[in-house]
Amino acid sequence: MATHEDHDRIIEAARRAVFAGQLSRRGFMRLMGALGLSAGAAALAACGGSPAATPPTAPPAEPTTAPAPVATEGAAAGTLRVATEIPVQLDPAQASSDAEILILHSIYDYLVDIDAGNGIVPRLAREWQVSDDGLRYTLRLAEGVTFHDGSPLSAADVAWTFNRLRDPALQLPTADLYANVASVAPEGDLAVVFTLTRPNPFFLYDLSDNHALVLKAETAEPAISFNGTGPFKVADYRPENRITLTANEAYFIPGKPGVATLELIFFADQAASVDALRGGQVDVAMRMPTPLFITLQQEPGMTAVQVPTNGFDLVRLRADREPGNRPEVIQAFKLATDRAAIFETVTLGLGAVGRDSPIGPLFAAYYSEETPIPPRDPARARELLAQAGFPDGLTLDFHVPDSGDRPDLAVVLKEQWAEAGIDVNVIVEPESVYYGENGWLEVDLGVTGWGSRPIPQFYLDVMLVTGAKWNESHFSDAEFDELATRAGSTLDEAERVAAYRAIQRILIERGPIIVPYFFAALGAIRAGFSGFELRPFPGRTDLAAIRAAG
Amino acid sequence: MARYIVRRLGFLLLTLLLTSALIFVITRLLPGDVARVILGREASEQALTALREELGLNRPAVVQYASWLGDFVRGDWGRSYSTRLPIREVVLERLGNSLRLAGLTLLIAVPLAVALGVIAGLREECPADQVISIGALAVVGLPEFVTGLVLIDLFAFRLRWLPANSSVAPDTSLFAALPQLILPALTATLVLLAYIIRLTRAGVIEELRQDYVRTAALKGLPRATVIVRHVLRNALLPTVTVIAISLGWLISGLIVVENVFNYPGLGRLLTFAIDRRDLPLLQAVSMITVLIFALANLAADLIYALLNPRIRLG
Amino acid sequence: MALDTVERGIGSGVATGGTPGGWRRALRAIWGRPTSAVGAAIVLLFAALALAGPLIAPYRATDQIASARRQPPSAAHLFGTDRLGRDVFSRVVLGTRDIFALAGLGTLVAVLLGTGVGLIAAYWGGWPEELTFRSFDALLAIPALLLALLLLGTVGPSRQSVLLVIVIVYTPIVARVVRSVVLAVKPRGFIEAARMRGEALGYILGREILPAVLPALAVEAALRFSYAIFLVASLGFLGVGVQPPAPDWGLMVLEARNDVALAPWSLYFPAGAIALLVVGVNLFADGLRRALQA
Amino acid sequence: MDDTPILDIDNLTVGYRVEGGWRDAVREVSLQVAAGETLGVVGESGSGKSTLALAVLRFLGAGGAIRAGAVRLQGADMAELAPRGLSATWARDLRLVPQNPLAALNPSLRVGEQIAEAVRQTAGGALSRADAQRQALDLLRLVRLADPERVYRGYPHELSGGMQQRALIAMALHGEPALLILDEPTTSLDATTEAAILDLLAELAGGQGGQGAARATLFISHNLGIVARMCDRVAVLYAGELVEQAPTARLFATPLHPYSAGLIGSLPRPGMRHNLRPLRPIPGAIPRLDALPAGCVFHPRCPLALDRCRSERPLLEQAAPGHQVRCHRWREVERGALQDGEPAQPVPAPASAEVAAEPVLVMREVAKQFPLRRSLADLLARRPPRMVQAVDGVDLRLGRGRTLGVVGESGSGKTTLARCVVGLEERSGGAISLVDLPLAPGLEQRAPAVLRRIQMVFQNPQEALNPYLTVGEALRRPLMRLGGLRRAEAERRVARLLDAVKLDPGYAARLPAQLSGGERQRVAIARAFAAEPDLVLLDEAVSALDVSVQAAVLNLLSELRQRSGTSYLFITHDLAVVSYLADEVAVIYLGQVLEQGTVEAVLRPPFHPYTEALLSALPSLPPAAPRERIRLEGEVPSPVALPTGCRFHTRCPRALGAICATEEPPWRDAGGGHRIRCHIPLEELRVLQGGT
Repeated sequence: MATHEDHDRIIEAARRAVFAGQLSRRGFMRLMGALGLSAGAAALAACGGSPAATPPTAPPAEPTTAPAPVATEGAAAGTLRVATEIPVQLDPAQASSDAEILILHSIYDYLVDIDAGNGIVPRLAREWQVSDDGLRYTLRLAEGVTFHDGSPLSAADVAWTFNRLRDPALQLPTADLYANVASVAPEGDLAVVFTLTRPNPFFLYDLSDNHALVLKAETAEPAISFNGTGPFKVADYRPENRITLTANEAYFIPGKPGVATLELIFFADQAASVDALRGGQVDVAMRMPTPLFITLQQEPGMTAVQVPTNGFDLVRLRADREPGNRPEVIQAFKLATDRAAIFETVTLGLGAVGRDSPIGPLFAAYYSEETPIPPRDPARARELLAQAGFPDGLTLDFHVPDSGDRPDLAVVLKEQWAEAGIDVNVIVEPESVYYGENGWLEVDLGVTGWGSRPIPQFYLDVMLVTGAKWNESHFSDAEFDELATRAGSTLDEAERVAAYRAIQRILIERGPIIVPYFFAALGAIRAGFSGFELRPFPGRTDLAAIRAAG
Repeated sequence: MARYIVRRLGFLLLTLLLTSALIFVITRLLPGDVARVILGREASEQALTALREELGLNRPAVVQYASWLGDFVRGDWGRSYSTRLPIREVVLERLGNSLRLAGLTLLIAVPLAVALGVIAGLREECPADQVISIGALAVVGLPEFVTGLVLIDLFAFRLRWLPANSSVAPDTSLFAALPQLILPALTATLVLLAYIIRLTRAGVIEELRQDYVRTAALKGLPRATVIVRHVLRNALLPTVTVIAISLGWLISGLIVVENVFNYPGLGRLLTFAIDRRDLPLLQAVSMITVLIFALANLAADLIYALLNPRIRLG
Repeated sequence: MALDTVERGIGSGVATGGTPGGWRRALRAIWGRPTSAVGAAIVLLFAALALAGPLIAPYRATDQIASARRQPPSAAHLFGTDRLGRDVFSRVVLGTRDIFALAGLGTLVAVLLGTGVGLIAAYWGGWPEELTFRSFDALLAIPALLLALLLLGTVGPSRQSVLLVIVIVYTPIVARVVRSVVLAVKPRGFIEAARMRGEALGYILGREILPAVLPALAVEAALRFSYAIFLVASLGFLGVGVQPPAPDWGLMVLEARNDVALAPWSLYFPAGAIALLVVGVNLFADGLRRALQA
Repeated sequence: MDDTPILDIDNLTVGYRVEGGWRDAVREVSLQVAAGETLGVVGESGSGKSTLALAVLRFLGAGGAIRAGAVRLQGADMAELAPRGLSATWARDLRLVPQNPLAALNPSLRVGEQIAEAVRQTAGGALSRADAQRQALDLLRLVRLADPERVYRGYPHELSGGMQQRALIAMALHGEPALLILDEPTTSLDATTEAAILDLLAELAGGQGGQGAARATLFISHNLGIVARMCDRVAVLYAGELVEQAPTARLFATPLHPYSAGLIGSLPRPGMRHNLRPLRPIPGAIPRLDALPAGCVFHPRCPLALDRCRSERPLLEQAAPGHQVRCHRWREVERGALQDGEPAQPVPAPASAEVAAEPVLVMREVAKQFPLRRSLADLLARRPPRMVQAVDGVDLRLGRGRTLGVVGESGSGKTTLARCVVGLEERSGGAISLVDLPLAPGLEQRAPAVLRRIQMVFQNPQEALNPYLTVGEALRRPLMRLGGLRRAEAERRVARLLDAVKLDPGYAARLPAQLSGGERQRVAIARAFAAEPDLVLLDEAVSALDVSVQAAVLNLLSELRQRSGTSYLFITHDLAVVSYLADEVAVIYLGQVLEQGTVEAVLRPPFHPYTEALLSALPSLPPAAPRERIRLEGEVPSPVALPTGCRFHTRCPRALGAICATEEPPWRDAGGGHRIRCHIPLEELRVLQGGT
């Protein structure tokens, strides 16, 4: 197998070719496929955006999609202030929000990272080998890496970290993810060996899971110890206010971090964070409602960046009981929904229209439009409801978390569905209530936000196969399950592509879910900084790459 | 006086006891699973059960209340369910911030409102009074979340005089934080202004009608002396107490203002705690808020008593 | 939401003003005074909108006109349209009914309940009074918005919850006002005369005491109404009140906040409506107070 | 000294602006007060006497103005003074002692400071603080305050009403002012305190110049007795007009105006009895300013009114030197040609031999204690509550058809006693029975039939009637509740009730606000009589009424009792009223009866020393020959800490010594049911009090 340096060089070349117009996007994707890696075109699309929206007075946009900065020498200087939502808790094993991940991977490192194109790139692990049976992964760590307390990083730390994450007794959310791992063992000081029970074509992605940040072995209180190897050290943490980080002078990646001080300022309210950006109290804001993004696009001295993602809002109906257990009802919901109108109204055309499956256009190799979505037909939907035994229509509570564009989505859906005789009562809740007490897994009708992941298989495994942990729609379909299992284990790419296409057909035909759109990741940075590269999962944006210009 | 203070303290304790029980009951009833909130939506059922056990959420409510109250009184406010950090430091830091904002607000609002109220009272039913009274009624109609937004738009985006946002860094000196405090303080001032004006005006008008004012005037004292030495001394008594109460109100009443300006005060911490179902944090913030509110009321009563010989010596 | 907390702190020292037959005179006084007349006119205007809203509003509150999103005010859309293409004028007009239904009904229930409790507890005196008003003190020791947030967190956001919150927050205040009047009236001769002829509790409370309470109660109700509007709007703005897509003014401000640069009208018109109504009610309440308690 | 009067009120008309028009509260009044003179201005409420005082001070407030005429102080027109000059005049020459001393003092300044402030202001800043303080202390001594330093340091609320008024008098008298205006200076005080203040004023006025006296005094009062004692000349105001002015003795001897005569005739005096020499009240009530009658302003109430009086306003005429009168018929009056009106019918007394009449009400050992509020600490320590002994061991009997007067000052427990009888307060001990029916302590425990038999009339007619209920409803309810009548029947009976209290049946539709004070009290009386009770308690039932109205109500009460055979328990502070109406009297002090007996017996020596003091405080008309005045020292002690021994010993002018302070005095029987509770033997008392 090739080492990562080879990949790097090839991808780099390919990128330049794309930029130069020498290589089509499709060609790039094929190339990536050939390398055995899934690589997204996300970064490429980023500069596309909507050029017309960039005000002519704005200075030439920073090369936000510039290749990862070549190790330019120069000490970290200046301060970068980033607005984030309020992190709840900072144990990497339990972090889940963008804000938490954003903070934590500035403090800690992943073994391997995912780049803007959804490709696997080295981080602590500089190279890796996979045994021919696909069961044994050997990763070599970078040399001379130290924790913030000065102690050197050793393979034992990595082994401890992953053993913790997969220990069933600790009940961490990652236990299932790594259930397939038979053992994690250091091999000398700088190599660590993962042994699997079954082959897993996506195992490197699993190693780059959001939670898989490497801690020092035997860390007692992971939520507040902050002893990482990452580009920044924690100087001051004021919960619910801000966290101040300082550059880790001894960081093992040359040229990073780019700023001496990184301040992450917490905002309960996204509008307030955009106000702060406009007012100059912060330099970067990520994740914001679309209208505010449009506002920022028109603001001089500001670079607004959007990146297509595979994140989506899932409208789902419980399929294991009345009324969602009637196929006619599911169809009625689908026929009553105008996805294109929602895309235009709610996301203002940023992102992509959805096709009722979690496999979005970003996964170019797997995405398919071969099964048509029936055009909107409320009258037909009404008939179907009548057939299903609801001649007077349906009345349902519609549970909606209060974040993002979801409340607007719910309001638009309410209107669209009303025409088909579906009367929903919108209940907007804080996420803690929506997800609390497992409510989101119980309610009949709800909207759940699913973040962008580098591979589509994740969504199928946790969300749609029978009995999956977060099968919120309680969907159960033997054919689907079979296809999902096959796609997730085969090493034959063609077979996987076929399975994913069949899956998309099944979900359009009978899945109790509607995916109205894939949202774009949105962010903005004030002039005067370079190296800002927004990721589809904004929390994985590399703040260490940003440096003050001049 | 000592007796009076003891009595008021007794009432205060009783009220706080009842209130703490009330807060405990309400927060206990809040829907949303604490364990789920802490562990996130990805946590397993076993983990949730284990955590509930660890947090003592399975014990009878009375036991939980008693141990919680005992701990709270001893100063052990526990750790936040969500951030896992000790609550007391956070709450006290936020309390300091809120007091700072409240103090500045009072510094702006009180002299302005008292001056306007006295003018209106002395010129009852004259044009000056009409303008002030109607102006006060109009200003009180503006919700903070609107005035806040308008002030941001005007002073931060159009005039660029003041920061749009008040995310004050910890340990910032008052002087350094001042620019960020002005807009929220102004917003809160507008809310407070009308009330103090009305109260002061009413006090002045009422006292002007008292016989002793005639006595004073008939001594041949200059009008200014009559007003300042005799009328205001009595008319401002209720105002003084309202100022003390306002301080208590500001600690909690700034919830909206703090959210609009992202000011790291108690009010924002409160909404955070409610959103995260962070019970210990929520209880601590509520208790501190209520405590400050009650202490402010007590202070108001005591100041009133101190300034008012009828109570001080009664 | 703001001031009531302050006011609660000291309790309203409402005098037991008013004389019989004063109602008609009070009304005349209100109309005779420019400021209170303006206030009354504003309140009446909004009350009319609340009643006749659907006749006036050109669209339903939830109608989304896909082709007309974020349109500035024009002849077709007096107040413009919002981000979903809804007619802001219609939403403001139709929201009137909501605010009256919530703030008005909440106030009404609080006033009725507070009057009942205040009358009975204060008239009885002794430990029932002590118990009732001590509990109320404890309730009042929690600032209104905090209490509202806690309660809404408990029962979940909905119209009914907001109503409940208004009732819980304001009943003790009303009861205290009623109590102060009852305590002033109770030792008077006519009450004692009624007792001496063995009148039933209902007659004494309803016929002998209630009329004396009404002027203070009317002023208090008007004040409470203005605070309730504020509270409903604030809760809407904090997102814990009435749920979308209801045309709740506070909620409209919240929803439009992200849109303030793109469609400022969708923020300023509902905000203006809140301000105008609150000012109107305040002016009216002020006039009422002057007329009834002069 | 030239003969310019100190105060010259010249044809003064004072009005208040009401709804765009003027209401003239004082019309065309001319008065002069010469140096060394005290002029009394007498009038009932609504007569304009206070407005007159304020106009003299030029302190009418925003709504009031002098519409015509002038006020000249020492020859200078007050209207021409600039604000600064006015202040200077106030500081130097014009002083007011107001009616309500507590309200007139700034509650949050020490009393002494307030006096010193006035002294300094008058001195124009030429006085050091220390000197001003010294002078203030001197002034406090001048007004006979026992402990001037304490009063100086005290706040107004810490002082008793009498001390407050003395302080205000001290404040008014510094630096020999030109004019002192006394505006009802003793009205809010108890009788014994009032007498002491009047003594002080008289003494100061007799001091002739220098510190402690004004050069002239305007004494405003509703009380004829006080004016008669204090003033050289008297002016009578009625509805804003000066109706008569004369030297004091002459006015009381030969009043020429029917109103003056009526006032004097309305005043109960010793020897007058409801059944022997009844009062001659003035019918009707003083007119409102917005409904002044044409012609003579008094004609609607005048027994002598002619057609001319109804159309033509009489002029103020000089009847004699210094005697002016505004009446068309004064000459006829002077000649004695007119017996004014028909004399009021003397009401025959119930056979006065029936002293041992069947008892309606019997009180035995009645006691009432109020617990003081306990602190939390007291509760925890289980300390028993401290008690206020409001009524202590009262034994009284009241016969059918008779009136028992209970007399005492404020704080004596007389009202509590009455409330225990009706059940508004639950007695703590003793027994009360009605006829032979034992009465339960509390109202709620008494059967409706019992309730019907005891009713009460309250002191304050303002509060006695529900302002929101019509007179008809107020009268109908007792008829229905207690009389058991159906609504229609009750409606019919209302008219009869109104007739019984001499009110037109049309009053049934009126609200209390549309009635005068006297009319309200009549309605309250009608309400009490509605269910034909055996016993009516009258708690200061006429105290709040003007003299002329009071007389009418007293006569009404007398007549009703005669007609219905009801018994009265009459609670009052006014010995004169008691002597007029009551058959028997009990004098009560700090919850204990000190003397009781028939009116004739109690009002004649031997007296209990307290009764003696009360009688001595009674302003008499005409001013009695100065007998030995008995004045009480100090204030009524707190009922929380009752004096040991004789309750009265701390203030008793005749106390014997240690025995009074240690031993409870015995009842001494003077015969005929007359008992005195005193250590001094009756004979000795009789001698001391020079009785016959």
